[in-house]
Formats: sequence, structure tokens, C-alpha cells
Amino acid sequence: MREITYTEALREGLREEMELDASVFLLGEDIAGYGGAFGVTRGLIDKFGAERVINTPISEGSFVGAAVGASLVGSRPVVELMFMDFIALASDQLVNHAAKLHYVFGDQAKCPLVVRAVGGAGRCYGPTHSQSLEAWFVHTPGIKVVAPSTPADAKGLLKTAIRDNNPVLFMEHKLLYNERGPVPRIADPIPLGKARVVAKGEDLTIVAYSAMAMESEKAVIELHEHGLSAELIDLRSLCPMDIDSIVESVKKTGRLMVVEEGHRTAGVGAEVACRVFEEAYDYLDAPIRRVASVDVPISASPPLEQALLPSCEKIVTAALELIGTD
Amino acid sequence: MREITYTEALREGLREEMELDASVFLLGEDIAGYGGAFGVTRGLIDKFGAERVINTPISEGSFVGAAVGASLVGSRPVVELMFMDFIALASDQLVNHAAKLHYVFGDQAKCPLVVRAVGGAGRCYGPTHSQSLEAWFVHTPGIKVVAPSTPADAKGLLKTAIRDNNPVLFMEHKLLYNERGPVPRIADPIPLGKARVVAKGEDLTIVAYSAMAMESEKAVIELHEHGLSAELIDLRSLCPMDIDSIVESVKKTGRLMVVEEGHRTAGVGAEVACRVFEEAYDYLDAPIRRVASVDVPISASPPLEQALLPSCEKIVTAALELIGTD
Amino acid sequence: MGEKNKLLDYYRTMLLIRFFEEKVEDLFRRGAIKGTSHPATGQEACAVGACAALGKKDYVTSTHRGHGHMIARGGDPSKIMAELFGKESGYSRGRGGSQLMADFQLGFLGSNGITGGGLPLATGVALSAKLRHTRRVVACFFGDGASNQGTFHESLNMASLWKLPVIYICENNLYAMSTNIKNSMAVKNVAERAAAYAMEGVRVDGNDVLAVHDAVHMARVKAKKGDGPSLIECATYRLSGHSRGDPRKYRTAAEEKEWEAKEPIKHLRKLLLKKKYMTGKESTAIRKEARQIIAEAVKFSKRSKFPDESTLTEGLFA
Amino acid sequence: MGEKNKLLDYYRTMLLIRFFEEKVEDLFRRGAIKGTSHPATGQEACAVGACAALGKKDYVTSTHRGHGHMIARGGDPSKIMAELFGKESGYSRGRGGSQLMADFQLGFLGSNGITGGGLPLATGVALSAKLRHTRRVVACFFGDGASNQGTFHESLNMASLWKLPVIYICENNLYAMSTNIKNSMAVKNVAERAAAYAMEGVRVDGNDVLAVHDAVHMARVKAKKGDGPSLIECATYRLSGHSRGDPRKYRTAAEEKEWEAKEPIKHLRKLLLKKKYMTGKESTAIRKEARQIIAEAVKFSKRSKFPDESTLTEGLFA
Ligand SMILES: Cc1ncc(C[n+]2csc(CCOP(=O)(O)OP(=O)(O)O)c2C)c(N)n1
Ligand SMILES: Cc1ncc(C[n+]2csc(CCOP(=O)(O)OP(=O)(O)O)c2C)c(N)n1
Ligand SMILES: [Mg+2]
Ligand SMILES: [Mg+2]
Repeated sequence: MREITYTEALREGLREEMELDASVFLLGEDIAGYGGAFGVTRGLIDKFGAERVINTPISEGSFVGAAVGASLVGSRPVVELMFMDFIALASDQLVNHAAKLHYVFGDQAKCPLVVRAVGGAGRCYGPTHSQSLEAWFVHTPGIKVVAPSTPADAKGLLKTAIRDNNPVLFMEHKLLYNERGPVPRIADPIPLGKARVVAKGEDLTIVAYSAMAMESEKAVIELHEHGLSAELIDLRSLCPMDIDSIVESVKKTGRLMVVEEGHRTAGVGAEVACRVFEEAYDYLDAPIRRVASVDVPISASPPLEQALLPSCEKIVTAALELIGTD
Repeated sequence: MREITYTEALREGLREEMELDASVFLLGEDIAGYGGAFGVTRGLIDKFGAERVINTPISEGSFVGAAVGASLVGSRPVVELMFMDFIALASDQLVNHAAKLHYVFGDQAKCPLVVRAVGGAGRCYGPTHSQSLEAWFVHTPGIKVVAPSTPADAKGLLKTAIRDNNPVLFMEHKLLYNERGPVPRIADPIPLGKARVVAKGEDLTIVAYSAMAMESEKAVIELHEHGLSAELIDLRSLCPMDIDSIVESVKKTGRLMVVEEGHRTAGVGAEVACRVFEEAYDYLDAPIRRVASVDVPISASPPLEQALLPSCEKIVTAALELIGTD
Repeated sequence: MGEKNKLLDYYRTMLLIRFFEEKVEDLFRRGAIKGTSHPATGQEACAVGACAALGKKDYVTSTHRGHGHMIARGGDPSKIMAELFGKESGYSRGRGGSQLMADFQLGFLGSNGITGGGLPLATGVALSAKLRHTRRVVACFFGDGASNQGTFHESLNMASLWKLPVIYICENNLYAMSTNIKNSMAVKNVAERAAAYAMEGVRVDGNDVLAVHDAVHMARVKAKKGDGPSLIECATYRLSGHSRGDPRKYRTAAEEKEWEAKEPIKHLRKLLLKKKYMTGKESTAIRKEARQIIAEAVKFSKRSKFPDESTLTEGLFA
Repeated sequence: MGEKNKLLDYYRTMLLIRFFEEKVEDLFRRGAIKGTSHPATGQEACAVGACAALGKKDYVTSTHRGHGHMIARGGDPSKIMAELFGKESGYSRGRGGSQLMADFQLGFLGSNGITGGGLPLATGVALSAKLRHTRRVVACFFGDGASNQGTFHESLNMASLWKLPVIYICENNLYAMSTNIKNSMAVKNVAERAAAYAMEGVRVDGNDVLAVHDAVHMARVKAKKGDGPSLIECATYRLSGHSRGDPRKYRTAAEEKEWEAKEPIKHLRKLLLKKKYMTGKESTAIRKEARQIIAEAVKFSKRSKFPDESTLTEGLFA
């Protein structure tokens, strides 16, 4: 199969959905001529024109709010947040509006809205351009959260997110944009809430998503060299979350490790761990292990940034320790 | 000891700190003549004048931001957010600024800022006036989170929060304002990060905070009638969190239940559970149980609101089930 | 519809709003309903005048003080009342309460509990209306207090930049809760802010239903022509407290009196009598009819069932 | 200090900023530093003119494009450069990078990675300065793009309402990243927005260091008198890309040429020569000196150590 980058896959997903459905339009800072800070929307203005690829002023609160409004009356806006850190400026619109309107107003009100947010660290962009803030939204009932780790998933999940009749936070990772992978030319949408088993294994279950799924994949290979067989599950979507697949795996392996790039305390890993603890308590042979970012702001300096982030090495070390606790 | 309400205790705390330290001032909507939507600051304008009890326009983002700025140069602002739900409008200021500036700029920069936010449901105020959003900030490194459940704690912890040299999210609960309790006239500040053992017990540890500590206290009494002795720990502050006290208790009781009013998924309870699981795995005789709000927006209608919220009854039922799983 | 019938219609609707809100206050006092609510008493001319100038397919976004807007747009008083009672038969099945109701069939896209929250929503609705070439217009209600939110600035700028078909209608009732506009706005009038968005800003007597109607009508014509948004400031006053239990100590009796003299229903009533569009007897009949509708709404609400607990988790996602 | 020395001083500082930014671009190209950075090339007159008008005890808040402001305020180029290198000897010990540095001893309260984030901070600093009766003034830098954020509206309204001693200094360089102000602002100039806050708004040639100085000086006098805030728009242009790797395709060569002809350092240089404050030879010496400082900054940075991993968790709380 042809290989394309995560960026190209996203762009294809956007293009195809825009071709299929005239109600889809794009909104965000510098997404038109410039193609977005990371180039995802590059060229789409030429194909779809300024009516459907709309540059906004720097007004995160209101252009996300406007997207919510547009979604209520028949449009399907896809908003780009140049950095996920800026979602703090739009959280009222997502939490107090988008996430609640359908539940409260009933079937008359739907918010088919996608917010693409560029998350993650690893490029030395510093404290306010590197965060992974998905946990806030996993904690918010009424908004779906998706975080693809491969080009194929990026395309397939984005298509699904756009077709979904609910607000979806679609988290992209800046370190993944240049990753290449096989992507079918005619890609089916990938259902939300179905995890992907990246590697089969017996000794340990590793659950990850976004860039940390890629990092964990490397770790699985290294663990093999240590004679350990780890099962790797890429969550793909955090809400809905495919707890069943995780539980099933843990019933087999007896051990769970959750890897996430967000800060450790009260992160997504805590939820995954808790759910497994609640549903597979009797099958666990060891404590659940969380590998996550250290609870301090994300430094720009390379050694500090690396010290803070989870990595293949840290995952391997944690896995060996976890097995050791047997 | 004299008994006063939670509201009066907060007001006393504010008054005393304003008397002690001229750099303390109050900022918020309708806090001056009106005394705030819940009357906490009533009368303080008469004592301290309009220079120190400042009514703001409805501009949550910027008056919280202004408080952060003021805190950097020698003031100690105490901001009131009329409803905690509105913190979504100010989260950039807290997360991307207040929480990070000291870590990044070092000792030259301190943010001695308190944000008093009125959280919680139970008064049929509906989806956007009832939320408990503390989990977001527990997940954010660099901001402390405090949530008193009694008048004495309200006063003592508020005094400490005001004296603290860091940003503190101080969560008050609208159902607690009229609760009475003994409060020493001369109250010592209560250190952050020290939980309070509300009841001693052997069979089960219950961890709670804010209004749910009160609810759990009722449950402990009911459980007694069922012949069960529960140990109740009121966290008081969520960051720093007194994990040691919880672990110590769990080592004795072998069972843990966490009660919180925030939504269940990726809430504070998940973190508490995870920490205990990490640190007291071998002592647990049963799965950890979370009692929390159901993951849907908080309805205004009384029966739906009650169905969503944790309650004494639900805590008792969960406790009995938990013991049953033994 | 001739002028007579139009004016009589406004009068009926304004009375309906007035009696609705008075009944709600009464029900709160008697503990029959819970939560809170923000009465539009005294501001009826804004809601009725504005909605009368709109077309059937236009959209409306509203605020925390939304019962009046909803009634003016043709909303069913019984379903609004039932929502206040927290009943299954309410507009939001009891889920939203006073601050969160919608009727999309009427183009009424919802009241809103977040001050200033409706501004970007309305802007986005207008953007969608424009992109879909619908020629529909959006009327966005908000208060003087809301005009201090950042969303006001961001939204009006975008709407003007993109020439969106939206009419920003500010009901300036002098107060945001207890805060007088003198203490919340650096300028005297909200309309003065329009120039910062290269937008027309007009200030009208918000207690004069015709003045409001005419201003909104002109703004709508402009919007439909593709000439972009307008800002209309309606000078008005709420005769009641901000929400239930507000002692209104921040206002003087003199000020309240002054505004009571200017209140919109009296004003319209005089006009109707003067123009001989209505006799005293007819007036009494209209009032009686309005009261009956409200009484019926209360009966309907009381009779209705609370939502069943089992519905709690229904419909989180579409 | 006489006019001559003042002007020479401005010239020195402007060159220092220019060379600093050019060196940074060069270091990025060669992969010597990571992350990103926003050069102030071409905007030196804004930073230098404004800071020259401030007092020692005044405060400054800055933006993502902050190196120039910091140097103009007396910041140490070596510590700024070391921060870009991510070194322990940098202003933020490598934690902040290009967008987050501060020097409180100089009253420089920090650059800021959030567009518009500095506006409420500055407003609060001014509030504190006023409450503490310090007679200090706050200069708040921000861009044309930032003026579209809600915080602009909220902050200017509060500052005007409370008569705070703050000077809002907008560097209007025509673009926010790739977006021309024509496509982001409904009005032509940022200064036009001041009227919405009953505030004076002036527009000056931001490439004329004296014009900027004078405007800020007057605003400062006003602020110190207790007469409240001002908005100063400095018309300028960044000669470089928005940040590293920006191909600048959104600008025409003609436009860039036009602005290059107007760039501030050339302008000042001509003035100095014309006034005979400087000979050609002296000019060369000054340039050389500036380059040396920058070279020293690079050496210092290269020599400095990276922060030790063990410091990662230090100082989260004060
Ligand atoms: C974001 C936000 N801040 C504060 C409130 C609390 N609140 C509700 S209504 C109100 C006053 C609004 O004033 P205005 O916009 O003038 O409308 P009015 O009440 O006068 O109709 C306030 C402060 C809120 N609901 N949302
Ligand atoms: C809240 C936020 N939105 C977007 C960005 C990304 N960004 C950084 S600088 C910039 C342009 C800012 O334009 P302007 O305010 O005119 O300043 P200039 O870069 O021209 O100096 C953008 C969009 C950001 N850092 N913060
Ligand atoms: Mg008002
Ligand atoms: Mg600019």
C-alpha cells in the first residue's frame, strides 16, 4: 500500500469529507493561504475557496463559539487550534455549550463539530506550546475525544469525527505529522471507541494513544529483546473508550501499564487504571503502572523536556520493574 | 465554642487577613455593595472601602488575569468567581499563566493569588451553574486546590490560602454556605496538604471533600447502624494531597471508597484510587470503589439532579456492596 | 396585518410576558418552583419589538433572561413554565431550567446561562446562514453586562469583517445584577462601542415597542442585502430584581419610580386607547385572556410528571 | 543626558536588537538552537522608543516577540541568548525558551506565549501599582493580532474605568503570522478602537524612535497624573518571517521593499549623520561593538551548561 505522512492523511481526510459534504467547512488561524502552522490544510483553499477555508482573527473563544453556533444549524465546522494549549481560551465554549446543548435541548439540537488541536511536546516549544490537555475533556460529559497515532488512523478517525453528530476534540500530535505509514486510498471511516491491538503479547498489557502509542511500539520491540512479550493497545479514542478490549487483554496478561503524555496526576491513565481495577480486579497480578509526564510545566530546554516526557526507555524500564514485582 | 456558618467563617477569614495584610484585596462581580451572589463578602466594603473590595465588569478572563498580574508585583488578590462553571472562561489565565510563572521565571516571580469559586449542585441551578471542575486544576501542575467542608476549615484554610505564595483555587460549595459549626475566634491557619480524619473506623476507608465530606459523615453514621465502622478522611486540599493519611488508613481497613461530586470519569477519585493502588496495593482486600456524579450534564429538575449526585444513601449502598465483595 | 392588529398583537404578547414573569415570581415566593430565574418584567418591548421585525425563518439567540424572548418568538408558555417546574413536559424535559430552553422549530436556538455566551454562537449561526445562502438573519439578544465580555469584541469584529447577517440587540437595563453600567463600562452607551467594529450602532428607546421594531427592521433589511451586522442598544429597565431574592438595594426608590412611569406596557396601552384601536373593555378582555393562558400554563405544569430517573443517561450523545 | 547621547544610545540599542535577531535566525538555520523564536527585526524603534520613555521603576509586559523589548529595557543579551540555547544560565534556566523570559529587577515582567495574554496581566499590574500608591506606570506591548482577543476589550475597559496607569502599546506590523490586518480587523487601525473605552488612541510612525518615545512619554505623564490609560499604535513592519521557517509567501516583494526603505535603523542613522552626532567612522565602531556583544552572548551561551535533569521538579511552588 502507498505510504503517506500523518499530515497528508489528515489533509486527505479533510478533502474527502469536504468533497462529500458541502456543509463541512474549516475555520482557524492561518489555515487558508498559509495552510496552518503545521501545514495540514495546505492547498485546500485552492480547491474549496475562501468560503470553506476561513482564516480567523486571533479570537479562540469566539471562533470556537462560532463553530458551535454554526454546527447547530446545519453546518459541520472543523476548527483548527494552532496549539492545544490555546484550548484553555475556548473551554467555556466547549464545556458549557457544545458538550451540553444536545443533552439539554434534545434531538432538535446537534453539534457536529470537530476541534482539531495540535498537542504534545518534543519540539522544545516550551510551557505554553507543548501541553496535552485531553484529560479535561475526557472528564467532560458530552464531548468525544480522539487521538490517532498513525497516518491511517488519522485519516480514518478524522472522517468519522467529521461525520459524527457530536462535538469531537481531535487531538493531533506535532511529533507525528511527519511520520509515514500505509494509508488505503479509499479509506473507510474508523469507528470511534474501538481500540487497535498494535502487538499481541502475553506478559503485560500496555495501553497508550497518540505519540505515546508510537513510543510504546518501540518499547515493545525492545522488551522482546528482554524476552518479554507485551500486548500493546492503542486507544485511538479516549471517549468513547474501549475498556472492553483493555480488560480482555489484562485478563490474559495480568499486568497493565498505561502510557500517556499528559501530566500524571488526574490524567487519562488514572481513569484507565481505575476502570481496569474496577472491572478486572481479580485478574491483576501486579499493581497498575502509569507512565506519564512529570507534574511540572514543560520546559523548552531539550534535556528538561526529555526528562519530563515519557519515552521508550522509560516505558521499558517501567515494564521490567512491573514484571519484577510479580 | 461559638458556632457560625460557613459563609460567616469565610467572611471572618477574609476580614482578618485583610486587617493583617494591606496587600490583600478582593476582586469579583457584585462583591462590593451586594456582598457577592452568596453574601460571603457582605459588609467588607464598609470596612475596607472600594479600593480593596472591587466590583468588576463581567469579564472573567481578564479580571482573573488582572489578579495574576497584581499578584506578581506585591498584591495578594482574592478573586471571587460567582459560579465555578465560569472558571472555563478564565482557565487560560490560570493554566497558561498563574500555574507556570513561578516555575519558569524562578524566585523573582510569585503568584500569591486565591480564586474563590462557588461550585457544586443541589440547588437546581442547572447545567451551567452547578459543576465541580476541580479535576482540571488538580491535573494542572503549579496550582493548589483547596476544598473545605466545614466552617472551621473554611476559615482556617482560606487564611492559609491567602498567605500562600502560590495560586490557589479555593472551592466553596453552595450547599455548605448555611451550614453551622464551631469555629475558634482566634483560628490558626490550617496547613494545606493535611487531611482531617473525621471519624475513626476499621472496616472501610472513605475519602471525600467539600460537600461530599458532609454527605459521607451522614453515611458513616448510617453504616454504624449496619454494624460497620468506617473511617472518614476529609481531604481538605486536593493539591497538595495527603496521600499518606489515606494509605495509612487503608493499610488498616483494607478497603477504600472515594466520594466526589465531580463527574466520575477522569475525576479526582480516579487519582486517589490510583495512588492508593500504587502505594498500598498489597493491603487492599477489595476493589476501590468510586462514588461520583453520573457522567451527564447536571439537570435543573430536582429528581434528575438528585439522581445524578452522590448522596448519603448511595454512599451507604456502595459501602455495603464493597464490604460484601470481601 | 394592519397597524391596529399589529399593535394589539404586541400588546397581547407583552402582557403575556409580564403576567408570566409575575406568576413565576409568585411561584418562587411560595416555594412551588426551585432553582432560580431572571424575570424580564419591564423589558417586554425589547423582546416583542425585535421579534416582530423578524421573519419566520430567522434565528434568535437569547440570554439568562430569556422567557420573554421565547414568548415573543411564539414559544409555548406552558412548556416554558413546565421547564421551570422541572417537568418532563418542559422545553428541555426539566434538564435546562429557566436558563436553558430552545425551540428550533421557531428558530429559537436557546437561552444561555453564560453571560456573553450567546454572542459567538449567534455569530456562528450567521456565518452558517451566509455560507448556506439562506438569506436568514440572526437576532442576538444580550445585556449591557454581557457587552463587557471578550466574546462581544471578538464576535462583533468577526461579524463585521465577514459581513454576517446578524443583529446584535443589547437590552441595556442599566444594571448587570447589582452593578450599574457607570461602574462596568468606560463609555456611557453600548452603542458607542459599535464604531470599533466599523459597525453602525444605534440607541433606541427600549420601552417603545415600535422604536425597537423599526430599528431591528432596518437592521434586518441591511443584513439581508449582505451589508453586514448592526448593533442596536435598547434603553430599558427591569422592574423586578435581577433574580429571585434580590432586594434591589443598589437602586434608589426614585430611580425605580422614574422607570415605572416609563414602563412599556402602560405606554402602549395609552397609544392603543388614543388611537382608538382598543376600548377599555377590550383591554380588560385582553388582560383576562393573557392571565388565563398563564393560569393554564401553571395547571399544565403542575399536572405534568417529573422526568423519570431512568432517563438520566439518555441522549448524552446524538 | 543631552539629545546627542540619547540618540546615540537609541542607535546602539536598536543595532543590538537587530544583530541579536539576525544572529538568532542564523543559529536556527544552522541547527544550533531548537524550538522556535519570533524576531523583532524591523520593529526596533517601537521597543527602544517606548522603553526610553519609561522610568526605572516602571513595569513592562511583553509578547512572544519579546527579545527586543527585553534588550531595550536593559536585559542582558547573554542571558537571553542562553535561554534560547536552553541553558541553565538563561533568564529562565532554559525552562521558558524564546517566549518566556523575565527580569523583575528591571521591571520586565515577562514575555508571553499566549497572544493577548499580557493584556490582563499588565492591567492587573497597573491596578496593583495604583492600589499600592507607587506612581509606577506599566507599558504593555502587544500586536495587531492580539488586539482581536477578548482580553483586549476586557482589559482596556477595566483600565479606563479604573483610571489605571497603563500604556497599551500596539506594534501594528500589518500581520498576525500570515494574516493581514485587513483580514482580521473590521477597522483600519487599532487606534480607532480606543474610543470604545473612552480612551485616547494615537497612531504614530513606529519606525521613528522619537515619535514612539514622545507618544509614550506623554501617555506616561498622563498616567502618573492619575488620568488613566492610553492606547498607542505604532505602525511598523517586521522585516523577517513570523517565526523561523516562515517563507513569507503572504507578502509581496514590493511591499517588503517599501518597508525596507522605511526601516527604523537606517532612518535613525541618517538623522545622526545629518545632525553630525556621529561620523561614519563612529558608526562603524558602534556596529562593531554591538556585534561583539552578540558574539559574546553566543560564546557565553555555548559555554554554559544545560540544566541538570535533577532540577526538573525544583521550584514548582514558591
Ligand atoms: C460568565 C458569567 N458570568 C457571570 C454570570 C452571573 N450572572 C448572571 S446574569 C448576570 C448579569 C448580566 O447582566 P446583563 O448582561 O446586563 O443582563 P441582565 O441581567 O441585566 O439582563 C450575571 C453577572 C453568568 N451567568 N455568566
Ligand atoms: C492564544 C494564541 N493564539 C495563537 C497563537 C499563535 N501565534 C503566535 S504569534 C501569532 C501572531 C500574533 O500576531 P500579532 O499579535 O500581530 O503579533 P506579531 O506576531 O505580529 O508580533 C500567533 C497567531 C498564540 N501564541 N496564542
Ligand atoms: Mg443589564
Ligand atoms: Mg502583528
